[in-house]
Amino acid sequence: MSTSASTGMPALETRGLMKSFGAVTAAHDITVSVPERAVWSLIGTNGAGKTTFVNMVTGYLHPDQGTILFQGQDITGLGPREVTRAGICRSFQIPQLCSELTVLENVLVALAIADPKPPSFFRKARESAAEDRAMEILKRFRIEEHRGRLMTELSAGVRKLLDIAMSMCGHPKVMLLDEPTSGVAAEEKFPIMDLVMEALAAENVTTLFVEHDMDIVTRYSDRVLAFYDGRIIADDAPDEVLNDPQVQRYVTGTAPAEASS
Amino acid sequence: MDLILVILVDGLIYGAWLFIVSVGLTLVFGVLGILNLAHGSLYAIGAYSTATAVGIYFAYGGDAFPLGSYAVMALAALLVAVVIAPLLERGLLRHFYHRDEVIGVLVTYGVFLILEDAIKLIWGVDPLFVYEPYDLLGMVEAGPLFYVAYDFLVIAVSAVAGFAVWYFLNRTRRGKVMLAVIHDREMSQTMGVNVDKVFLLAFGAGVFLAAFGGALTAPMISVSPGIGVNVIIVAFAVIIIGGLGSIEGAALGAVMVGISRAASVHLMPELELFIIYFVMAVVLIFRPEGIFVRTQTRKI
Amino acid sequence: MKALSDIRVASLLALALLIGGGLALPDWALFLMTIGLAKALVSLGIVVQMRAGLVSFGQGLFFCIGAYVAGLMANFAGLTDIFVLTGISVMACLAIGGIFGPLLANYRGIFFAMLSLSLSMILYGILSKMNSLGGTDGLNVAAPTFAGYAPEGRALSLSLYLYTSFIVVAIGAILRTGFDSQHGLVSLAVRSNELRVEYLGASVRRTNAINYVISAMLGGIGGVITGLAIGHVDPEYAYWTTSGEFVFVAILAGYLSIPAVFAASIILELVRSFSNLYFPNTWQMVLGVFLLVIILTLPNGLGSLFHRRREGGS
Amino acid sequence: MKSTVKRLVSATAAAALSLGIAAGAQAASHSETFKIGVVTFLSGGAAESFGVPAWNGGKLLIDMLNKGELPAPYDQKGFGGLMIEAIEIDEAGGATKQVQEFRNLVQREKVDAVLGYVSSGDCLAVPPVAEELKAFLVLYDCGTPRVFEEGSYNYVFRTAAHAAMDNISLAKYMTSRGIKVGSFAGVNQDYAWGHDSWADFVASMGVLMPDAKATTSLFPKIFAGQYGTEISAVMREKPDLLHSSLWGGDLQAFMLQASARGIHKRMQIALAAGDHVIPQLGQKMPDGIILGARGMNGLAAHAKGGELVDLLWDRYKAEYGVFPVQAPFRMWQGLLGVKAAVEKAMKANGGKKPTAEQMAAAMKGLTWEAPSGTITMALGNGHQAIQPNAIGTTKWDEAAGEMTLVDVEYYDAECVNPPNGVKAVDWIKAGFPGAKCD
Repeated sequence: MSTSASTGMPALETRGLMKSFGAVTAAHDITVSVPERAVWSLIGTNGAGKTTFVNMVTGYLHPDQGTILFQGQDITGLGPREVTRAGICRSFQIPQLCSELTVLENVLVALAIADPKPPSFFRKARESAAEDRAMEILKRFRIEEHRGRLMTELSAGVRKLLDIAMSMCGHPKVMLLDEPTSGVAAEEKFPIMDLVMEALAAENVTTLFVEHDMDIVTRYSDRVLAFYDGRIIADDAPDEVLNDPQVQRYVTGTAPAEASS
Repeated sequence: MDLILVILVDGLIYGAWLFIVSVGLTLVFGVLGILNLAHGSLYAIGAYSTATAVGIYFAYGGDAFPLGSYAVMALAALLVAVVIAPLLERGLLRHFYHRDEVIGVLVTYGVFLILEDAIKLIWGVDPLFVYEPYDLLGMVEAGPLFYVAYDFLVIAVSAVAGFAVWYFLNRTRRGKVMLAVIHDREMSQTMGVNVDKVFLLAFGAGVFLAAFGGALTAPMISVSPGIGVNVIIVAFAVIIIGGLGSIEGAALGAVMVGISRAASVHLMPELELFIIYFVMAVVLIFRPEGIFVRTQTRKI
Repeated sequence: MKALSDIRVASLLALALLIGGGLALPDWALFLMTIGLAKALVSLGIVVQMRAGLVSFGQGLFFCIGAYVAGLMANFAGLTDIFVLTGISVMACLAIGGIFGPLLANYRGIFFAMLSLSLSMILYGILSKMNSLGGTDGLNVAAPTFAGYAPEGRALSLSLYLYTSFIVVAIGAILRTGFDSQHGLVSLAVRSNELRVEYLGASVRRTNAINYVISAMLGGIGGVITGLAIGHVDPEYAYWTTSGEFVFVAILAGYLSIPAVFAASIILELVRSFSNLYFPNTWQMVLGVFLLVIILTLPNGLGSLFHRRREGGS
Repeated sequence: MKSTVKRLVSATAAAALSLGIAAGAQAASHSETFKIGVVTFLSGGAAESFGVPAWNGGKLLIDMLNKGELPAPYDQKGFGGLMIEAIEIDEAGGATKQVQEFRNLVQREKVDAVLGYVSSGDCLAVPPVAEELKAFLVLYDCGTPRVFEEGSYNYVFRTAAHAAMDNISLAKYMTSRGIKVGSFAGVNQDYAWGHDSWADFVASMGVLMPDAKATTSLFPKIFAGQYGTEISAVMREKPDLLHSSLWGGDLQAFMLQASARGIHKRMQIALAAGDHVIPQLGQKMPDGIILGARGMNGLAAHAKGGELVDLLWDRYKAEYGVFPVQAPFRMWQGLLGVKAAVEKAMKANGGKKPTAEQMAAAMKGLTWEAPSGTITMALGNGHQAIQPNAIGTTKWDEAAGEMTLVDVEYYDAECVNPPNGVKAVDWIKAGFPGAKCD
């Protein structure tokens, strides 16, 4: 919601994030500083700590130690709603959609909530202005022909796009995409990423995405964070990271085929 | 000092009874995800069956070996479980596992209405009595008071039943399979667990425990219409306090309610009606989902 | 604007039908309709919450508060005007709902159901103990007046029925608007996926609390009308089986259609009355079988018969 | 557009559906019978002790009346020659339901009279409706004094004495039998009946035995079934006397649990309404328990004897295998009261079926003979009955193998009931002014 222009301050910064579940340490001293308009990717095997990182930043999990700063403001300890309201949005590995609503209604929900005022009991959800805006958004993600369908009738790719489209309704400053192409047919991956990245770039959104496909990583991100065992083991431009022997050993080389965690 | 002892003993007796009438409810909820409003009716059917069976036992020469009536009580409860559990679980409940928990409550509310009248049709409205097992063990002097030894038998049986359920779930292979189903139904199915069988077994155990609760209670009450209705609410309160689906929770909840109630009757009788809700409110303020709860983190 | 006029047309038609039908109905049926419609308002409160995925097993709480506030005002303050009594009861329910709503909004599923149930059981316990309010036996309530008009006999039944009809239609129209509003859509979203709603930046708790307060007021209105029509209030209004019947009607109707709630409520009253007459010894069984058949054959409730959620285009 | 149509269709369809069902479901028949609606508990906790035995007695008596098998003055068939046709309704389900069912009985089933109600909540809720509908209503069982102390009705009568009598008589029994009571405790159900009974008993003891101290008073929940803790609390207290107005399954369970712990050997037990559990408890009801039957009913009536009592007692015992306890007696006195009123009204109107007004006029202040003694509509301006009472002590008759009542004391109606216009509680506290005891 912040309207401040570029300040030179990092859009997102984390300092010494720690998180453990019982004996398992899922995040170990994660310190990053993401400049505005950056597009970074997060790689690593399952359980390396990428999703835990996303969950901590977006308030689903609270770190045991460390701080999270958004545009210099401390947002540690805020919940998903406050984080979203502050300007950090996310998408989900398993798209989080409202299964009993149509595609159009899902977007209408997102728009109604994105309104600075709380959802009104007296204002119609389907008034024409809102519907027009919703259709615009659907068109931008090329899923307008599905507008009347329920979630069970959609392909994985459409669900992924709808999930991201809904997150975009709040005009975030920072977007975290959790495996935007997982479960999507191979030939759809690039078209989807093109659409998403174009939409994000159009609004100057600082973007972090978790990805297993190295072709996508190299093509869309300008920097890569490689996670292993709850730590960041490499942090550099894509080519550098992918050539890093440690990354090759722990992330890309001997990593088993991906499966959802 | 005497007073504290009396409160403890009274509380334990009542708590043991509470536990035996609520443990089946929490087990069924844990495995099947259905909060069984008909639990009280099954309790009543257990009591009626026991009354009938023990009556027959003594009519046909049971006097020669009166202790045998305890076995008859257990058998009566078992019979109820064997007859009713498959009928209800296979015939009705399994259609609702994928539906909302609240639908489950409503379905079993329907079953409750039907069973209440069915009991009346089978046994009529005249009360039945089976006080022989109650008197059999005589009296026990405890401090300034006399107790019926049977009350202590209820404590013992309740403890054994609780332990047996716990042991079964945590220490046997079949029980561990059941726990796996509780934890993740779909995963267990893909791993080849016969979920249908597990459900039937768990529901059967739940029905048996309900009926057994009724069987144990029958000798000290007049078995008459309406005895099941009031069991439901207290049993609910107990398992909510303990955490839905938790055997340990039901035990702790039952003892807490039992002792609080005994303390209230001895010290502030006018609060007795509220004591169960009071305990519930206090527990839920600090532990919103009950004392023992299986936390479920959602995968996103 | 078009949608608004839709609702207006439907409301006027429903009102005309209710009034016309009411004039033609025999006395006993008029009374049954009044009670059926009044209780339907309470179930409608559950439907409001059901749309966000919560089912309250304790709406008897507000049903009882509404009825007792009206009864006490009538008995001790001499107020008999139905408009004033309704207003005061609604305010009382608003206040109490406003206290409990935000607290209960933290709970979900079976916990919400059972906690709301225990709140109403606590009220039941308190009222049972209050001998000054008649204890378990309750209080009689004088017949209401209508802005100075004090009818008797059939005129009283008819006045109550017409008052109820107006309220029912007005509330039906308001709620239809509310269901179609932003808040209404967000409620449906909460029902489907709470996490998503929070991640869009809306408060699930706030949504649930608002719905709870709305349902509290509806419960209060249902209680006032029922209490005045029956002429007697007692703690049974807050007993769990009373709440259970409200849930039954809500589930029977489903959350899709508002008129279905009224139809379901009246059907239940009829089934109960006639099974009581023809099967005095097994009427509970009849009711139970009816309930199971409905749940099995109409999983989305009666409402799904004439109001399907669209699949593919609207 | 589609949604408009849908909305219209659904709104009107729902309204039409409900109206149609409501209108279509009408049934009425008229012939020269006397149609009486009987409302009593057929299910729930009060069925076995009150509702069902009462209705068993009612069916028996209606059958006998229709065949003209009763002695004079009840020898006319039916009610004044009109055959009696009864419609039974279950009282379970709460006062709200009963008000609706009462309306249905009067407006839909067109009954000529309604006889019913055990629960005092129902007895308070229904009379205003009877008044509104101008329907003849006879309350036959419930005990709360509030009905005619707080309200006044033209069409409503109660043919049984209210409950104050039970506890006044019980206290009088203590003095007349010379039972020493230094302290007394109470176990009563936690609802109006239990609280009223205890209050009446404490007040009566305060007048009759001012030195006796009321110690603990426990109010377990109704239908609790488990009394172990209460029994412990009473035993710890060691009072001389334990008062209880428990009834039905609760009383049976309490007696089983209390006697198993020998409580009756340590204190005197007095049960305000205890007679009705004797047939079921049999020998489990210990000797030496003081109990009443809410009127000269059951064993006490049988001990006194009489043509009417003996006839009905034997027929009931033959039909149902147990002796009649208090509930059928109250049903009988209610039915016979209606019969007397109907026949009196028919005498006055020239033999036509009487209207509600005529029946009400006839019943006001009426006196008639019932198996439970002479019933007089003495209170509530001729709408509330008073009747004689009896208290006795249990004794197992080994030879006959049955429970008997010994040391029975009989109390005249005017000895244990307040005069017209005086509230029971005030009358007790004032020291029973104007009581006529022999």
